[in-house]
Amino acid sequence: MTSHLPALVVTVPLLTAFAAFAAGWLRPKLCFPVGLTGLGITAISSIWLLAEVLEAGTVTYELGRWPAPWGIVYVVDRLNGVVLAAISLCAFIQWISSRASVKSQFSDRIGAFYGLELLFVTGVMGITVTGDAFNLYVLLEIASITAYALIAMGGGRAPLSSLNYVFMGTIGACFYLLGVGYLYIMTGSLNMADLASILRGMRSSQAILVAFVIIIVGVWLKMGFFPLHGWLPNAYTHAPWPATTLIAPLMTKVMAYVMMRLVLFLFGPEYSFGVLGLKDVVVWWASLAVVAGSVIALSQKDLKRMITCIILIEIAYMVGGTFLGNRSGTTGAIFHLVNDVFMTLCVFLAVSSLAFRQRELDMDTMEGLFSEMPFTMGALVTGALSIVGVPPTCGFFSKWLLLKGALEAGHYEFMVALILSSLVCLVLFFRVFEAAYFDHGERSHGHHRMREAPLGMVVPLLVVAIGIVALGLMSGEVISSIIEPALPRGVL
Amino acid sequence: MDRILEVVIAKYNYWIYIVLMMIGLYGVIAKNNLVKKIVGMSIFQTAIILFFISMGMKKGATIPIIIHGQEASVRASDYINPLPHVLMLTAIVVAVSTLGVALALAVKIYKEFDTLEEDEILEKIRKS
Amino acid sequence: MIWQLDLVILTLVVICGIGSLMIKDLLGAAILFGAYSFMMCVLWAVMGAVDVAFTEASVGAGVSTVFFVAAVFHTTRRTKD
Amino acid sequence: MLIWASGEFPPWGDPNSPASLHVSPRYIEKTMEETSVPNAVTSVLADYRGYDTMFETTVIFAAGVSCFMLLRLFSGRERSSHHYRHILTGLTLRVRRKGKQLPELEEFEPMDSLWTPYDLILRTLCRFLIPFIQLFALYVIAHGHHSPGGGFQGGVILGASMILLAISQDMRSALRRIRERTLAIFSVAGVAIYAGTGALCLILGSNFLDYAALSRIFPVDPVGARSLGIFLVEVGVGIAVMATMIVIYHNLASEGFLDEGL
Repeated sequence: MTSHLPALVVTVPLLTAFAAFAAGWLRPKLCFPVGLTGLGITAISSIWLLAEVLEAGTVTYELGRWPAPWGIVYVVDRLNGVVLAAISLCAFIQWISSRASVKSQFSDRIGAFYGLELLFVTGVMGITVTGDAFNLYVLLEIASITAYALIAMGGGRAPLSSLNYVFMGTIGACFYLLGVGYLYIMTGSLNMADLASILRGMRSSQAILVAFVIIIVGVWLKMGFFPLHGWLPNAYTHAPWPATTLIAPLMTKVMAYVMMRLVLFLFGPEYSFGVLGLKDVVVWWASLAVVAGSVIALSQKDLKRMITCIILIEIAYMVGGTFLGNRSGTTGAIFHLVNDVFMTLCVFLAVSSLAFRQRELDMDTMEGLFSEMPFTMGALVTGALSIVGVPPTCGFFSKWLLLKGALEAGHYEFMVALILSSLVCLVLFFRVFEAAYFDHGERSHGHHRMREAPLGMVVPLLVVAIGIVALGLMSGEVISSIIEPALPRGVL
Repeated sequence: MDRILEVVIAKYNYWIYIVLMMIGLYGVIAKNNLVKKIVGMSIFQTAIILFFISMGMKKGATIPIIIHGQEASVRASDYINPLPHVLMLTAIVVAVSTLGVALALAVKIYKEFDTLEEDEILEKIRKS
Repeated sequence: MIWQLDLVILTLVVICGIGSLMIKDLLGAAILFGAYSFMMCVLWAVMGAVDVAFTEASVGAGVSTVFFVAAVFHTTRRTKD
Repeated sequence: MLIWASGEFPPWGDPNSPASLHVSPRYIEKTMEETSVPNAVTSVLADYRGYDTMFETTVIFAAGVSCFMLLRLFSGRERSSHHYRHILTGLTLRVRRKGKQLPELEEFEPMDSLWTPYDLILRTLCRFLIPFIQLFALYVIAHGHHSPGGGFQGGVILGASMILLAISQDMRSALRRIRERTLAIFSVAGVAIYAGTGALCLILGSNFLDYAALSRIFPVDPVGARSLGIFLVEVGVGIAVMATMIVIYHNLASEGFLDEGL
């Protein structure tokens, strides 16, 4: 059975999605447990897969038993093994915690909603695990189409934001597809490993250069990297909570993973960093994006919008870290990706359970929340400290690595941007905590005391918060045993 | 002159697809009406499909269905490359799915705001 | 494969594409988009991609035009550009 | 930039370009030997790159579910606008109203859920056409091994025939033929046939989607089993695509009320 694990991590959520959708028509009560089982199996098998990879090295799975350049293969190495485990755990935790809000918001179309969520998970898992450039496009479209629909379920402006996302996302995916076409016409292959070995001999080709640029721009468009981020804050802000908590931690991170996969493995570090000379430009640009993201985040009043803007900053960290092109910078970027899945999940879940009790999320309505919802706020503090980068949490270690990488590469502007944005995050969250901690006693009489969020939301939240701290404490082992060996040899 | 013509004949397919792509991109970015934007998006996608199909083309080859009775001696150069066709079948399906979702969103937006012009919608949002 | 014929169809494709973006009536745009898809399908059939052409004829020229018309019918034909 | 890059491309239609030399010859030369399907596009689509196709079907399924979720309205909410038809000229007017009834006029008739178009020629012609279209669609699905076509195209045509029924008559009679619930089950079942075939191969001890494993339960040799697997998969795709197309159309054309069509 262990040899089939790479297929299982994708097909189990897929089959569960069909089961959940059918259950929505026949017996709506069954949707939740069906999905829970499916995601549970997925999480277990992806962790098992990671253990397998750590023990035996890269695992390759030939779908339909066709060998590599002809058929589609799944390749799991350390890099996507760890990303897979993070994604599946995140989806599992989110599934448990979103139960109550899904039930209250989508009672008449619960099967469709759960089916789409599971399909989304299938899409992102597939993107992570696949070793075929075109298969990645198809899975990308699955993840995107489900994300469009899930986002558009929010009221008011949500359909418009979602349609904007449709346009931007389609253009991004088409750019990616076009780049793959350029690669195909020059090499005749679609398999990533095969492509990488052929491209090694084609360093000076213009068409490959154009393909590289188009693909990276397409992926950035999907990631919401700074000048191309227009769709992101609106889409995530207006989406309904159960959708945001699933999409926000996963979608952009997976695209960041795709960028790393392409830059580090498909084109190879020598090409991406060496031949082009684009490296320094991109790092400068990422520093600019970090600063711009901080400014955008500072100008927000709404809590949900603020935390979506923080995603912009995190994405810019990852782009910058990857393109620093040295060992600690790249390690930092990968570790930050894994951390960021959990950090974002923690913050979004915490805010969503605040929102579950209280519709309006302005700074003014947050007074006295610490005494009313201590566990939720505790988790929010943990997540926020991790985003700011305070030592026992995992965010600190990845930021430290990024800083070290920037210092080694001589990119002082990236260091400045990093420290500046950490301060900005501190200010942002401190504003929230100040409002929430001090009970001014001048509350309007309409403001009744709030209860702690339901148990189904608090427990997953606490698990994530503890996980963040634990990941921080174990960061040494994680980095040295998983992430460092994952890097290709070309990264110095 | 002959040389230029040769280059044009060899490459015009690749140029036309770029023209179509630019038309589509213009439609998505510059148009104000949402349905027009969706049309632009579809044109953009079709242009890329055209690019893939033209690169699978081989001169002097026939469609990639093996002729009956010749199964024993199949030469690859006699048949057009089937792989881009397969990829593009998938891409067409993706395009029509995106189109369906986008149109559903447009209908939903119209129900909400009573207009399909983007500037009017933004105006209405600002007022409320 | 006759390249003159190819060129004519390509020109028609471009004209239909521009037309469907320029026309000031959404129903017209939908119909022109159908024509565009059909031209595209002819082009692909000429290039030997019969399966793709078949799909495009049924999907692009058939079903997606119907989707467009249905959506336009339930929204509005008016457009400013 | 794009034009600059195209300067390096092999000329159009060149049989010796890397795109047609590296991977694809094997597809063409081995398709008969390995899958016994002469249409190389079908064999690559459903077998060599069958995994792509499974997700392609899933994309279409996701789009159907999305349209359903975005537009479907269950409660008996009042429609925001109603259509009236001028009897003499055949013009259709749309009247917006909020709860008020329009005065009953002689020359206008309301196009509500009971209204049916009565163009005799159109109705009869479509009645005649639809069975033939459906027959052709089934042929396309079944004959995809030897000629252009296959599950997807056949499914679209089959779906289009039902859409034609909904257009030419009215949506209610189309919905009487296939209920919404049936459509939903069909679309799930279609994709599940595909994924289930793959999973069956997994259970039979081979890799996912390795149709050769089917020879263990069906009395055919491995190559024939691949052909059979391709056929099974095509049928699944056809069913899923048909149901999904109809679902999308119904939801788009009736704003989610599923009562009147175009």
